[in-house]
Amino acid sequence: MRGRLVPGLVLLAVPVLVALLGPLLASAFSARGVAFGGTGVLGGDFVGRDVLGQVLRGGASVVGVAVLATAVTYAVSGPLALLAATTHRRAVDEAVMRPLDVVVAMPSMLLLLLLVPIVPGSALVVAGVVALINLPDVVRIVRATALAVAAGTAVEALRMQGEGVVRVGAYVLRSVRRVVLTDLGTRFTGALYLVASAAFLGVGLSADDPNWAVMVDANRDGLFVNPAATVVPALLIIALSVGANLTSDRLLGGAR
Amino acid sequence: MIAVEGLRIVAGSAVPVDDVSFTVGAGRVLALVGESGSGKTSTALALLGEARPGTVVTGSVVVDGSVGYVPQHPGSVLHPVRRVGSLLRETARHAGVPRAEVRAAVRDALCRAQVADPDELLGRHRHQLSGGQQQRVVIAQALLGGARVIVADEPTTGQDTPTRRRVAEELAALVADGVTLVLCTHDLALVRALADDVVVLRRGVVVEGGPVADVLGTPRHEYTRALVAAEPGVPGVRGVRPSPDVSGGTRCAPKVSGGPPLTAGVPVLTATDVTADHRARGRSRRALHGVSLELEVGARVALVGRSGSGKTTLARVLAGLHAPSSGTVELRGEPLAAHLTRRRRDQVAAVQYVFQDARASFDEHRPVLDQVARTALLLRGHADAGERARACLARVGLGADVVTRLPRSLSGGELARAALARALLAEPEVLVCDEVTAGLDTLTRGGILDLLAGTDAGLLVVTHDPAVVARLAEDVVVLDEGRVLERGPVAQVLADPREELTRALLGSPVPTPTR
Amino acid sequence: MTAVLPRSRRRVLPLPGSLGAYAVRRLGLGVVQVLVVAVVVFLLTDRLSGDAAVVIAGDDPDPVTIAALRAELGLDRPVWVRLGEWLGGALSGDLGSSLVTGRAVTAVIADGLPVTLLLAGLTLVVLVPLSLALGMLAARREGGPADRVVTATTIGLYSLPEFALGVVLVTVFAVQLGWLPPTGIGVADPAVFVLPVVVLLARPVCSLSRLVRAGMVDALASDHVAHARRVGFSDRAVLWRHALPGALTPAVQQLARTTDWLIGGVVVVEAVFVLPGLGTALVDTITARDVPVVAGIALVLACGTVLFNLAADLLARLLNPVAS
Amino acid sequence: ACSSGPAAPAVGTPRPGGTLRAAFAGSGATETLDPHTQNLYAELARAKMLYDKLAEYGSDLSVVPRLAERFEPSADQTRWRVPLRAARFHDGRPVRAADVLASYARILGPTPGMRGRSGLATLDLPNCRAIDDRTVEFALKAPYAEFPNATAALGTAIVPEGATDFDRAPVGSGPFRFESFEPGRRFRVVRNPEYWEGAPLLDAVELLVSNDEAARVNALLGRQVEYAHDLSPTTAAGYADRVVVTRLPRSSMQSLAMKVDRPPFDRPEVRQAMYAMVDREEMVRTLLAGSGTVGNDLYGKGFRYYADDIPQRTYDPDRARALVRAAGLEGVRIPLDTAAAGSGMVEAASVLRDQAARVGLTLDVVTGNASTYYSDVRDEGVLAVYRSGALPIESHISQRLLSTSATNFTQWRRPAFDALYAQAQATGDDTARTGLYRQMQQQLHDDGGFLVWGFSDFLVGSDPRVGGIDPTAPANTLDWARFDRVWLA
Ligand SMILES: Nc1ncnc2c1ncn2[C@@H]1O[C@H](COP(=O)(O)OP(=O)(O)OP(=O)(O)O)[C@@H](O)[C@H]1O
Ligand SMILES: Nc1ncnc2c1ncn2[C@@H]1O[C@H](COP(=O)(O)OP(=O)(O)OP(=O)(O)O)[C@@H](O)[C@H]1O
Ligand SMILES: [Mg+2]
Ligand SMILES: [Mg+2]
Ligand code: NI
Repeated sequence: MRGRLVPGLVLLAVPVLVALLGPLLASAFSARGVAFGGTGVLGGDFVGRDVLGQVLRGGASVVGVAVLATAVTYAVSGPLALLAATTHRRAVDEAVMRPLDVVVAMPSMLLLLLLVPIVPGSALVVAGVVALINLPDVVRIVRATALAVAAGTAVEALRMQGEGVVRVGAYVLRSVRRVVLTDLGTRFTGALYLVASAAFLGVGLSADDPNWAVMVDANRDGLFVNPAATVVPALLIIALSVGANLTSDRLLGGAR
Repeated sequence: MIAVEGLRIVAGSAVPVDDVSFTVGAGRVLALVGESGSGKTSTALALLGEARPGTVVTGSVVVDGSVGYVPQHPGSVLHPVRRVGSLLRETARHAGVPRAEVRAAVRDALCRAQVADPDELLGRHRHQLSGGQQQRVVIAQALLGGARVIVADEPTTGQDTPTRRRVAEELAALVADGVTLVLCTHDLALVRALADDVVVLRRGVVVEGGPVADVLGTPRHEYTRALVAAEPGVPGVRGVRPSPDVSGGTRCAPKVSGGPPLTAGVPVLTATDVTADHRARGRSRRALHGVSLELEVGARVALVGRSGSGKTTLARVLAGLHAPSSGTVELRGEPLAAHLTRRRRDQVAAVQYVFQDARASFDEHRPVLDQVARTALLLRGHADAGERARACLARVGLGADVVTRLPRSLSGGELARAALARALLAEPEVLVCDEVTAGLDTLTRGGILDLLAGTDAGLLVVTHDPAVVARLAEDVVVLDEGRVLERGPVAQVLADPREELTRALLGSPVPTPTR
Repeated sequence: MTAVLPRSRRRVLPLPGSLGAYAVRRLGLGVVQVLVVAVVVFLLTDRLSGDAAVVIAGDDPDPVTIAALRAELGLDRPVWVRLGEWLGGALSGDLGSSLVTGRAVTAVIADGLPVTLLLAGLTLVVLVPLSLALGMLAARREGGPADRVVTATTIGLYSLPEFALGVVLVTVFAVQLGWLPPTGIGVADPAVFVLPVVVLLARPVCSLSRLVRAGMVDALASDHVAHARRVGFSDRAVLWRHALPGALTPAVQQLARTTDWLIGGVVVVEAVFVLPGLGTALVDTITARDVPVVAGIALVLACGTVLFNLAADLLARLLNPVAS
Repeated sequence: ACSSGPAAPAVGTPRPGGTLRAAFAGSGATETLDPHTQNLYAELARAKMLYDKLAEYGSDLSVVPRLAERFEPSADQTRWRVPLRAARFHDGRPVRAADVLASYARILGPTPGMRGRSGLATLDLPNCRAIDDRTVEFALKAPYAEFPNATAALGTAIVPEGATDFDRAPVGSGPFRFESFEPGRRFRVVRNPEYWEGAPLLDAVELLVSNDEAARVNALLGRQVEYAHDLSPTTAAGYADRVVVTRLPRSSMQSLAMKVDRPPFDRPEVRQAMYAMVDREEMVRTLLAGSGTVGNDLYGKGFRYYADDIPQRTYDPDRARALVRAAGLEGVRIPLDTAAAGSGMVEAASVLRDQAARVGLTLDVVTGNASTYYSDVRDEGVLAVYRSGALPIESHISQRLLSTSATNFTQWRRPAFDALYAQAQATGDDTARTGLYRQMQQQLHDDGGFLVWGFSDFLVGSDPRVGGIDPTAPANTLDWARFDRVWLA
């Protein structure tokens, strides 16, 4: 089991280390050359900055936004979903679910296009909007999955013992952990995706910001002149999300 | 034909099954008997080539032909999403029944499994079946499967007396057709009626084995003798093991101090004109039609009825797990909320319920002891909840080595007892027990009944077992199709049942020998 | 005297809790949802910086011109007046007309809808079987090579945003190999849709197949599947008929969101492949602050989303009888 | 700078026939064919095929008469007599003086969004008259020596009197006749055999729309179009071997607009610091990938009246640093507005920020909303990235640099400067006027608000079979996107 953990962890470690330590080393790589030219190891980006420097600087914000957005999504929607699933009052369930239905019916791209420009260029706003977009989805998935467990005998027995919302919720959450963790993994990937898509649509982070997701968009015109400027950040993003998902799979597999 | 040689199952430091060997010839019936936790289910699983998680099986097991299995806990093996009918039809088709005859075959199998209204049941999901109905559906599935070897683990625990007898007859008919049967059971009457040979297990070791007549007729081993002696209907003899001490030690349910004086004749729990409905296929089915019930302080009432008559439904209404469509439930004159979550903590503690499916009522991720102890902490605020839980579990016969494990590594009977201990720790005024003794061997059952008899709590005991009624109850209520058919003091009802059904239910627990 | 309803009258409505009653209730709710979405979108678009007048003025933002434009377009009136007017029209089936071109909003929608529907439809047709197959393949042996390959590929594809994936595919299959048309510029060749659909699939296939996998792994470890194996059902039957039905709940919930992903994806894919659908229209009209058109398109999209959600919820109830 | 790379056109001599497909950026569903309200290059190109103006800009932005035979001013520059060429609309009617007056009346009328209005605003419409069918006489409210500029400006096409249905049945006098139009998708015209300047070579032109530059290139590479407008220098470099790239020189001015009426740019020494701080060579090298030239803080390099004798400003970081320090601006954060409103604008801000940092100036890049950017920065903010297409220098001044200008992005309001402009417009003599423009430009160069760091070329990609693309015409001028001169080999 141990050995199987390694590929995922390595994939995860590379981007995370680059993101964490990169900013410390980045100042060494700030020469400016010709667009997509230059002398750096990885060449220049669309404004001639050293791609290596940008890569080293650009991890923190990507990882930060994705982690933050995913964390906020789950911090809000997890409890809501569990509440809706375990409550015995229909009114509570409705009070949670119906307002979300409105957000659900709202095309998420539209939310991105309309809400992000309110404070242009703010990573926090992007994270917030990404969280908002994911919120109803997560609530629905977790609630639906938890409903069957919540209606089960074990939960009745917990109630019979006088257990409160917290323990009942914890039990239900634990029973649906695989789905939740899987969803969490894809949400994380989805957050990366949304940051990049926002850049493509011209909202959110400025093309100028060091951010892997944004780099993929900003440098794609130079794909044939300096492939490294697009490919390296793209590979780092892929490594990050594939690594995170493989590792969580493996941890779950080991737990059973 | 089955040949087991040197079967040994190791679970960490424990050895649930050690050096078990036996053979069963084709078309013969072997019964595995023994007290709860003696290794019956473990052995049965080994016959299927399976092992519980965390256990290692060694030794040789040879089984000729396909094996059909009736598990001890039928609820969890039925599909949670698909309807009963679809499952059974698929089984029939798989067994090679021609398309045109599938429906008929399924009907037939359900009838043989004693399902009264097969057509109604076919459209149900598993959670819409009563405990006994689930068991019979699983039996029907085994019948349909057409296996030449059937391993049946406690196939009759959840059934009422007449049904049990007829299920036994069906199994006998199967054997007559040449099917080999391995029966795990605590029901010695069933063993006598059905089995050719018997193997007696104790703590995973074979203590004795041989033809039924020899072993049960003239038991050589002390343990077997005790098992036989503790059989209901043979009064006066107790197990060789000291039965759980009822008078001294830590009492699971001491008198509630500070409450109103407990005088007999004062109603604690009153249910008035309770009707309850279930929904199936978008339609509403009435399970209880205006049932009224009054439980006095310290009273011990047995609730009997055919499988599916609404016993569990009534029990769940009282416990606040099922909202009645009309009618009220009152505790000491104070109306109780229909739903548990809206009852006050002391009310929850006062009315406790032991679930029919003990295994399903535990959180599979936490050790049994931790779960059981929570009751004492939450409902009674005892700081020493862990200690109390340990003591109470010991009194139902569960040692520290057993209860510190996860639920999945406990046997069916062990879990049932743990569930009982969990409810007792709430020191309830009224304890509603749903078939707590159904999965227990004669010896263990005796101890548990003594324990129950010794509590101060008012008891409402749901059971199919006439011996339990006779031994424990003062009053009996007979339920039929959601209506109270008859009620009265046990002695009177037993002596002179007014209704035919009552006679059948409370009649001889021993199935008439069929072979 | 109390009038007693004739017995039959009481039974007209489906029983509360039945599938039919649920659907009716949800449809009613859906109408409200759609209207709320339209209103929110109207207001949000309106409060974006600038307005249609400013956009029309472009790089020659003469204040006098802008003021005149505003007056002409009625943008000098308070937003709720315009909203009220638009809503009134919308409720009577008239979605108004574009601020910029004066074209009827319904005409703009009718122009874009076919392309978008075609894209979404094609994607859905491939999506469901593909994600089921991948999810089940991965779940068969948890942690096995197939599992890891499927996980790595689907996640990898999903980590690449649509535009990047589109660029790669176009470069390889259209520009270098010349097998497929690179863009939809001015062509009516069905081959135009191949690459966009592949790109559109990347995202939902990943989430769906991952959730199918998660559900399947749990289901395969459950007692009822173990029992189905004992009964001797074939591997296929166990997988499809016993494990799958109980494993689908989370995936169905996610499937309910497909319309939403598709809308998101379509916006990008239409831009990359130059397919003039609703997504492109949406981005263009937001850019142009063309509030009535944006709200009109949002209305259509919300209708799609609501209907699809409803269908998925009905399916979810079938798959989760305990909870319903 | 003309065609580059090995894929030089092998097109031979002009040859009639064929359909040219051209890809332009557009604005999708909000596009219109109304020639008087247009904004986008795609719309201009379409209008050019369908309509004529009285005049167009030549490649040096001087006026080239088109429907006008010539422009004859009165001595005081307030009355202009314009004889018209013998031309016919597509429906066969002749182009008459009444049509010209009706078109201008429409532009100056109440319909909002008329692009040509600011240029034509000096027309005293009630006093203009048709002398005969082929001669117009314009009356102006003030002397305006460069009145012909206004008749060549954007959105001044001549439409038939009474025309209303521009989107479905547009009728003009241009080289092509309308066939079909789907906004945001496709526009198709066919040859007008009776065009006054001679029939075009092509049978038909299809103008297709794609906002994504990569898609336009891909379409070109995939042979879905033969002409792709507005490529990035990077793409041009990447595909130099597969497509023909034509560089339309100096098509846009790249600059920074400093608001001279507010701190910190109200102080001339701060503007001096800015002039010295910018490394123009680096900007051109990195941002324009060589497709452009450095600027000298003056608009219109290579255009008529451009003061190319004013010495070129050079990069002087030391002087800049000293000035910044002296002005006490070290550590002060100055917001720099930008938006993706034109290609390279966001990038420019990024490079400028870095260059400013080298001299101790801190610029905070604020990326705003593209579609409303110009209106957002017109009166707000202090420093903005600014880009402008080709216009005559006179128009640039009158629209952006007079006290009365509606879009004065630098808030440059100097009565002396205004007076020079008025004087120039009242001067009929070309040399004298050239001198006045020289003086105005000297003032702007000394301490104006525009920091013009460069001029970028417009890149057009085309299939090697396409001939006749003029490599000297900046975008917006007569010979740009002139499909009546193009042929397919
Ligand atoms: N993983 C394990 N670790 C330790 N002990 C185990 C494990 N699994 C089972 N046991 C023990 O093995 C014994 C045999 O269990 P088994 O289920 O076979 O009993 P049984 O005879 O079927 O009892 P019952 O009649 O109560 O169902 C039990 O005491 C149980 O606690
Ligand atoms: N959730 C449900 N939906 C529909 N019908 C149900 C549901 N639960 C129980 N029933 C039906 O209601 C009737 C009463 O069930 P109940 O569980 O009370 O029976 P019981 O007397 O406890 O039977 P057993 O002895 O088999 O446990 C049965 O016919 C059963 O099939
Ligand atoms: Mg057992
Ligand atoms: Mg029951
Ligand atoms: Ni409940």
